[in-house]
Amino acid sequence: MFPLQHFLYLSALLFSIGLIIIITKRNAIMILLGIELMLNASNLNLVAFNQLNPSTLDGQFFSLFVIIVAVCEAAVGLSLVLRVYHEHKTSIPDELNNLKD
Amino acid sequence: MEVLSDKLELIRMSVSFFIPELILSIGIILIILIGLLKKESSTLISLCSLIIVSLSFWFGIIQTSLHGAPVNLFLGMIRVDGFSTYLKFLMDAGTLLTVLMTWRRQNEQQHLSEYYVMILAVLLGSHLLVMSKNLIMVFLSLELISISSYILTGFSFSRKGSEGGLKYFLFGSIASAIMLYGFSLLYGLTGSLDFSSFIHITTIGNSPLFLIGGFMALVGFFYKIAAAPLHPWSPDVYEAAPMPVVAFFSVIPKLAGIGILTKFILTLSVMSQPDFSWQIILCAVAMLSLTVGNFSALWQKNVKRLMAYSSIAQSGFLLVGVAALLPQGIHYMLFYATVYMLMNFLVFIYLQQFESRGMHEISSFSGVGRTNPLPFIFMLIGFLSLIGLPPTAGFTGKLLIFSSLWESLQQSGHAILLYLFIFGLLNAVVSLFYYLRIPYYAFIKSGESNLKTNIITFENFLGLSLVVGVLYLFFN
Amino acid sequence: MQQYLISLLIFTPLVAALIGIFIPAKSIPYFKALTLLVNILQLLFLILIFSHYESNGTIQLVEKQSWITINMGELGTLKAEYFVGLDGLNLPLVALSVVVLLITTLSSWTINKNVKGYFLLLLLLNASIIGSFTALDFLLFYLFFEFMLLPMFFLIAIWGGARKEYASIKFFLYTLVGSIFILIAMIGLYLSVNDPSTPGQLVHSFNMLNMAESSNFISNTILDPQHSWKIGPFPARYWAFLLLFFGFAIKLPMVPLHTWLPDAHVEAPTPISVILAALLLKIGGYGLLRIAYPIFPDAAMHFSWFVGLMGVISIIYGGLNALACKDLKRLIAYSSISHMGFVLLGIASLTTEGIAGSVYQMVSHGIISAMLFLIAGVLYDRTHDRTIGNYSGLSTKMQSYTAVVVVAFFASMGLPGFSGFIAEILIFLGAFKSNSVNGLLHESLAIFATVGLVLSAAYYLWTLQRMFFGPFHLKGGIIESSIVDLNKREYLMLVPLAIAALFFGIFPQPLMDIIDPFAKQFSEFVLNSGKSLTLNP
Amino acid sequence: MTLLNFIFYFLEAVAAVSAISMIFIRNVFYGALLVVTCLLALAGIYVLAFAEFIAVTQILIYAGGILVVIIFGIMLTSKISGKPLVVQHSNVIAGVLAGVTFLGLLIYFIAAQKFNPFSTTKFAPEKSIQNFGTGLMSDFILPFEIAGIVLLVALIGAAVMASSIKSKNN
Amino acid sequence: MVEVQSHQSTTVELFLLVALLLPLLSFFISFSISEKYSWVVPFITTLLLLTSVVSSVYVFFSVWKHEPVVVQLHWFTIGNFKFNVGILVNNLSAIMLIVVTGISFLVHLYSSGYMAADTSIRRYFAMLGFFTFSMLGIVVADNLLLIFIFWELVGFSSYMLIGHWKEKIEASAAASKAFLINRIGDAGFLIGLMIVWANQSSFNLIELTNTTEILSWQTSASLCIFCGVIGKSAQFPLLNWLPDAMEGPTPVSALIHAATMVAAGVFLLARIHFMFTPPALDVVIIVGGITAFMGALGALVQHDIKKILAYSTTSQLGLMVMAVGVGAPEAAILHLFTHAFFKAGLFLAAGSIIHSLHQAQHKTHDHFDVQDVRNLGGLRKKLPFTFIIFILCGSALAGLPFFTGFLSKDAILTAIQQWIGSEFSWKWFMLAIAFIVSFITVLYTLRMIWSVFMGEEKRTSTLPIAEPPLVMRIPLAILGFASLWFVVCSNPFDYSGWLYSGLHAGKYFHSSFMPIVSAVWVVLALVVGYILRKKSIQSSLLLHNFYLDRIYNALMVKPTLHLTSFTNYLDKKWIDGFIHSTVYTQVILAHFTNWFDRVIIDGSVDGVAGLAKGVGSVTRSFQNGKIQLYLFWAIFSIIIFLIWLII
Repeated sequence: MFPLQHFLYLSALLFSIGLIIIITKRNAIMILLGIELMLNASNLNLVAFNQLNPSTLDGQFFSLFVIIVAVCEAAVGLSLVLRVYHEHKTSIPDELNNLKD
Repeated sequence: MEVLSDKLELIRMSVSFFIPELILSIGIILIILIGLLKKESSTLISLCSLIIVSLSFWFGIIQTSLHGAPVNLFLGMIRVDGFSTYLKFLMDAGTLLTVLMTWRRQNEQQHLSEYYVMILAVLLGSHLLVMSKNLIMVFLSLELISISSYILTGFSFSRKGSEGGLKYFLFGSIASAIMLYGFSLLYGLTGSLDFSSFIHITTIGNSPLFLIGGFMALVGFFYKIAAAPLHPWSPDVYEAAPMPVVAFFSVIPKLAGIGILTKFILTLSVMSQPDFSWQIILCAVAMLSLTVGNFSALWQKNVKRLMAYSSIAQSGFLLVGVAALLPQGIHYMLFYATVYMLMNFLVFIYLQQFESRGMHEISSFSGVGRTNPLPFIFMLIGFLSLIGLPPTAGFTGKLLIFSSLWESLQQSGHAILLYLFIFGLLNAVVSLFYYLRIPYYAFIKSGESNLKTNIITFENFLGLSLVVGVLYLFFN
Repeated sequence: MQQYLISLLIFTPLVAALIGIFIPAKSIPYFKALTLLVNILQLLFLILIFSHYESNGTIQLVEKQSWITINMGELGTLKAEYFVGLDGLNLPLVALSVVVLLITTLSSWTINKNVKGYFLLLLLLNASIIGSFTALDFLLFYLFFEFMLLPMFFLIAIWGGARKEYASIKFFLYTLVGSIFILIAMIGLYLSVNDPSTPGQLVHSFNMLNMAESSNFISNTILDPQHSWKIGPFPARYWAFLLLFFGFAIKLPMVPLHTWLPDAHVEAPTPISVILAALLLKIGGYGLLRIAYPIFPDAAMHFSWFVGLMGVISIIYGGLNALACKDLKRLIAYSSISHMGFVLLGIASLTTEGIAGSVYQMVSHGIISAMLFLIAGVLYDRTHDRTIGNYSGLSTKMQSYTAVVVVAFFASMGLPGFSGFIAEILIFLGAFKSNSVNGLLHESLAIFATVGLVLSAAYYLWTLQRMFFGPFHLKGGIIESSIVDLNKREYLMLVPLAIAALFFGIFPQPLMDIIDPFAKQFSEFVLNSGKSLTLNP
Repeated sequence: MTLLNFIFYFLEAVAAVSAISMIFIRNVFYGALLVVTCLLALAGIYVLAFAEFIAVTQILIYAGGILVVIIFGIMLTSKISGKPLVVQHSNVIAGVLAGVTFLGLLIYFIAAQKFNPFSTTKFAPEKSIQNFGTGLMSDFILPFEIAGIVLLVALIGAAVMASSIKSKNN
Repeated sequence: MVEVQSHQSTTVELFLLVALLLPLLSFFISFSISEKYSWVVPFITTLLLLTSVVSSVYVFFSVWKHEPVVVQLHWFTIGNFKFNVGILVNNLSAIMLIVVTGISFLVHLYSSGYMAADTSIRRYFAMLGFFTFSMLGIVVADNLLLIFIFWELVGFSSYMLIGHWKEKIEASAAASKAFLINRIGDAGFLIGLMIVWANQSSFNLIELTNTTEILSWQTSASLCIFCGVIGKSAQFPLLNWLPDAMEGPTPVSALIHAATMVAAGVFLLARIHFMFTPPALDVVIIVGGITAFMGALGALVQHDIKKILAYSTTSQLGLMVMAVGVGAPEAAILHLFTHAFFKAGLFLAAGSIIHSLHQAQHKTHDHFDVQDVRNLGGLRKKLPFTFIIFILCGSALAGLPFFTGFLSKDAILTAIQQWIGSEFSWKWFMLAIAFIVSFITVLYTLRMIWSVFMGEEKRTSTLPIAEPPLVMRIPLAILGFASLWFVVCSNPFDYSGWLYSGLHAGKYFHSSFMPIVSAVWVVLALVVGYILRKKSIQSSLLLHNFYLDRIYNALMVKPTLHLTSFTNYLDKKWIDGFIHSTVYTQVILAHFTNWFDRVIIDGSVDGVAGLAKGVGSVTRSFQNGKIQLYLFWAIFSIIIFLIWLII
């Protein structure tokens, strides 16, 4: 068993990089990728923490469902991105500003 | 395999407590089928949805009357208790009203069957969310609500609709990713997914990582109820979505979110060390929501955005009830939630009626109240209740919520509770200024309006019953 | 019937308003007749009330019905009642309201814009005013108090003058802030007070009479007089008193919270100005006497000097501002501020004379200010111009009007023979005596307040001199033919008020019979319980 | 240092490097490929953390499914808009600040936290898949069903959103 | 409360009430008679007043040197205190009763001729009646509060009568000024009342008299009440309203501003003399002295015949106040009595000159200021009757022997001389002032009579001047007659006649030395006056009454007006501004006003950017439609929360 902290450092790194990506990248699909990174960070945590309590598989089950949900999110997100592309001719979220105060 | 059969027996027994949700699940499939087979028959689809929601509503009530004591279902995945049953009852009622609102414009709505599927999916997710006992269930039902909501936002099929949908999606999925990370930390620190009985929490309850995880988990709930600072999506989404959906969003997911938040925070605060109080976080968020909601609303010109900020502020008020962290406070929060459901729909019914005449801006209401007094009088009552002026139930609700806050203040003596108390009341004054703008325009500003409505309309009938409700709850 | 008289007084206008909804908007005379009928009925009820009322210092004609009862589990029971009654404090004010509202209806005869809405709102206002004067349950009082705002807001905002939006919003804003203050204090009180009628059970009631008994406070609650919490420099009870005080002082209005009043008055239509000045301002004073002082006698005694000082500042400041006014209605509005300052001074003295004088002043100012605003309205109806400088020598064209103006102005100045004199002299005597009797106010306050007398003479005489005397001429495009003397309806409004002001100036005993038991009891109660609370903190 | 150790840290390094380079690249397509790399590395780490089933799912669904869909989306959109796939950066300072602060917070407190095992039983890798199966049908049957509904709703939703494009174009 | 029983029979009370209430009845009758029959008003009111005079004469004879009449009625009750209204008629009141009703009757009679042509004659007689009633109220009232009430009412009727000719701007300004200045004095009076109430809880004069020992509060109380006297009796420093008040009709000046109202102050001092402590009396005498001196100097230089008389009145009132100050209220009342008659006579005579000249001017359409003595001269031939009256009353004013004025002045001088004591002190100045004043009095009286009646006719030579009608001559004759010595005393050189002895309670001083000195002094003054008869003194300082008006203007009126504009500014800018700026109000109000503007000016949104400040816009500015910024702010605040949470 590897030191638990080493899993967690990686997951924290992935999560933070996800955050940086969603704030800085001016592209909807890039943001989607950032979200995937963040979800994976959580997954890594869950799997790693499952090692602390090997009698159950709770963490692994959770990560399984996370993956399923990630699929759904990606599908819905992509369909929305495509629609926005068709209607606004742009993939840059900042350029979508019909809705603002 | 003795154990397994026991488990299966338990699961089989759970089903009898699960009838409303089963009805909803079956209803989803049914409506998909009807949509595929009889595409043109919008009335049938609406009727079907109405029946499904009514059935769920009905069985929910039956269930309440049958089973008083809380029960754990599906091997501890969810838990049926009075709190969740009441919230489910409210959400069903709200969905019924939404369906009725949609009925008035069903011919304008494209993809009607999918629309109802999404509505029912949100409702199902909300049901599950308020019953959840397990982090997996929380995550899944929250995602069910969210995914359906993203799509519902896009159901106005306009440029604004898709933009709103995408923004909602981006914001929502990031919020749930943060929440999920929080969940994973909580799981790691407690070794359990059952948040209502985190096993090892007492030893670890005050570690910084636990606080970080707890707060990140809360972020997802704050996002769901559109509490500041996780609120910015809501005005844009409300503006983009169709009116019934806005009304729906402002009530059902919010109630579900506040329900799970309450359960979650109660566990956290019961389990954590006495020298740290989650109350402070709730108070800060409530104050922030009140401020952001009320002050931003002052500037709005679009009625939907105005109502969006209003709902942010109202979340603040609901949070005040939770922040008291007293059984009575939760009780009053439920009462306020009931009132909130009634008054919010009261306003939205008429906003939809007038939106269909092309009135999106507040200024377009100029002088309409003089030619159509009845709708605006009802609407005025709704606004008065939202402000919290007597003689409406909004007043009673706020009074009760602030009473419990006061009680909590006297018990714990946290200064922040006092600030919240004063802040909340002052904010009630501020809210007056934007809520009364629509009636102000309608009654006082002169404008050329040839708009005429009948006195006997479906809206007025519905409105009257809500007004009676709002007034009745005051004089209960 | 006797036991329902107050309810009849409150609910007659409400029922009439409900009937009025179903009358088509075109039948204008019916609305006027309906409102007038309500006023006359109320007058009859009032006469019946007087016939049943015995002046002995108790609360009479009490009606008590359970209204809201919510069981709150561990928190006890929330109990609000429909609890109304009359004593020496509110009976004069209710009588004043009935009479002034009758005259207001007469004065509203010329309203021709959206008559239906106007009279229905007037009826609602009527009910809420009488309701707030008679309510003895804090929640009920607050309900009526808040409810008063809405008709008032609309009446100013729809039927007002050029800057009606600004004025109505300002009015609304100020009074609403005030009512929030009151609300906070109210919630604190209801949480801290137990209803003694059900021993052993925790019942939070809104009963004002229970709140005034220090033994009814639940121990260790925030407003418990035995162990009051300390927030900042003061105990919580002091804060609560200040909240109530400022809440009502806004209504009164007290300098420097008064700036809504001149604007609201200038823009409001005449009948509404009359109601505003004659009745609504009184609710501020009434609230202090009914709620703030009896419930927090310790705080009241502690802050008495402050209240008195603010009263004197209001008197002088209002007078000075009136002197600078160019608009007749504004001048009268500032004079109202100045005169209501006397009410504060009298209340702060906590002597029998001062309290009786304050109540008397409220009634007297109700009569006289109604008259003053009607007078301003008469001129405005004719010329639509209230600028003092645009008139000169009106006395030659409008002799009866000038006579009435002189009577009203001198009555407002506090000339002996008019009710204002009795009130003000009592307040002066009480305020001056306060130091030697209970040591609350320094004598110099009363002495400074006399400046107000000189100032009031100055601004009224100057106005008379500028507008009514001297050679007749007009400026600012006023048509000379519009200057005509009073008509019968205007006589009917003004003469009864003038007679009332004279009557209560020469024969104060009938009114004093009612006020005196209250004033005596009140000052003794506040002083005794205030002292006992401060002595054992 | 054993081989397993080496593989573990190598995979960690691959995941970290590919993730970090995500910040710097400007081409969406490369970004997607970097994510695939990262995810594959993670799948390896899962195996080392006794979660073979998750690792397989990760490879199948993520690397195989989601990423393909995403790359498909990239192709499709670039075709419609005709713009190059180069991504601009904005709010760089704010974003990096937020990310670094977050990272700092997490790492500091993760390092400070002491994690205790909750049970002493060892993993039984050979039973893992079987446990998964029975778990899904017993303990986790409700989430399993709900996940099905989520998938169904997402499917319908995506279809509606995408089909509305067609109906507009027609 | 001590119930004081009446010592007199009910008949007296009845007559007293008749005397008191008939003027009030006259007030009501005058107003209720319709305009068509306004010519009856003078008759009726004069008749009513005559009845009132008769009743008061009856009362006088029943009371004089008998037990006082005391009546008390309950007015209202506050707590433990009863407020009563009551009547207390003793010798002092009885004599005042005669003076007030008598002169009021004469003025009514005179006015029926003088005001015959006036259009608002009803109001005039009504207010005369009301004045008489309130003046009688002061005279008979048995408590300080009641006196204060009537005190104010007298001021009110004075206001109405000075401003009787409303079209004249000067008249209404003078009326306002008179009322205002009186009000300042009354404020002092009111403070005095407060002090009395705070210490005694009673206003009743009898009860107050019963407190024998001198208490510290009495000094301040009596000085405060003296403020009221200063205002009403036009004493220094509130004396400048009286000359202006001459804008009113002349009979009014005779009644109110010479005989009765201004004398009310002196009466009050005499009535509450027991309250005054020695220090307070010192203040009284100094004020009286200054007033007497200033008034006399003022009278010397005036050109307006009524103003000369007005200043002279001030001066004489000053003498009376001095008399009270030295502790001889009976001397003051004696002088009040004599002064009332001869000064009323002078005013009415001056009024008949004005009336005759006006009539004449009316016929010839020649217009000049008939009140300016510089335009007059040599009228003795055309108006011989008036001339005689002028001589009679003027001699009394100048204090020539064989006239009433000599006796009363003698009483005052004697009293002062008794008071100063044997050692030299500042008190001697007071005696000197009294003598100087009596000297100047002779000078200006002589000058006035000379310039009006002697010498050559100036602008009046061409006018067809005729004596006034009989109704005006009768009162003149009576008043002229009443200026002769035997009205007060049979001995022309001994002032202690029936009147003085009736009032006097204490020790009686009489020195044969004083009448001689005074007579010689007057003769000397006459000689000097004759020599200087043609000289006129040019003094702007005196003409404008030591610039008192201007000083008040600069010191009080202007600062007050500045203060008002400052408070007005404060109100508009500062208080409003302050309240608006607190917490959120500013945002909302600015927003609302802006919002109204936008709606009115047809909605341009440009203004919003300028006003986009404050809380509302700050919270809103995050809502710029950029989702990634939303995300950033959300994450940023989450981080803030986290840091806050952990620390």
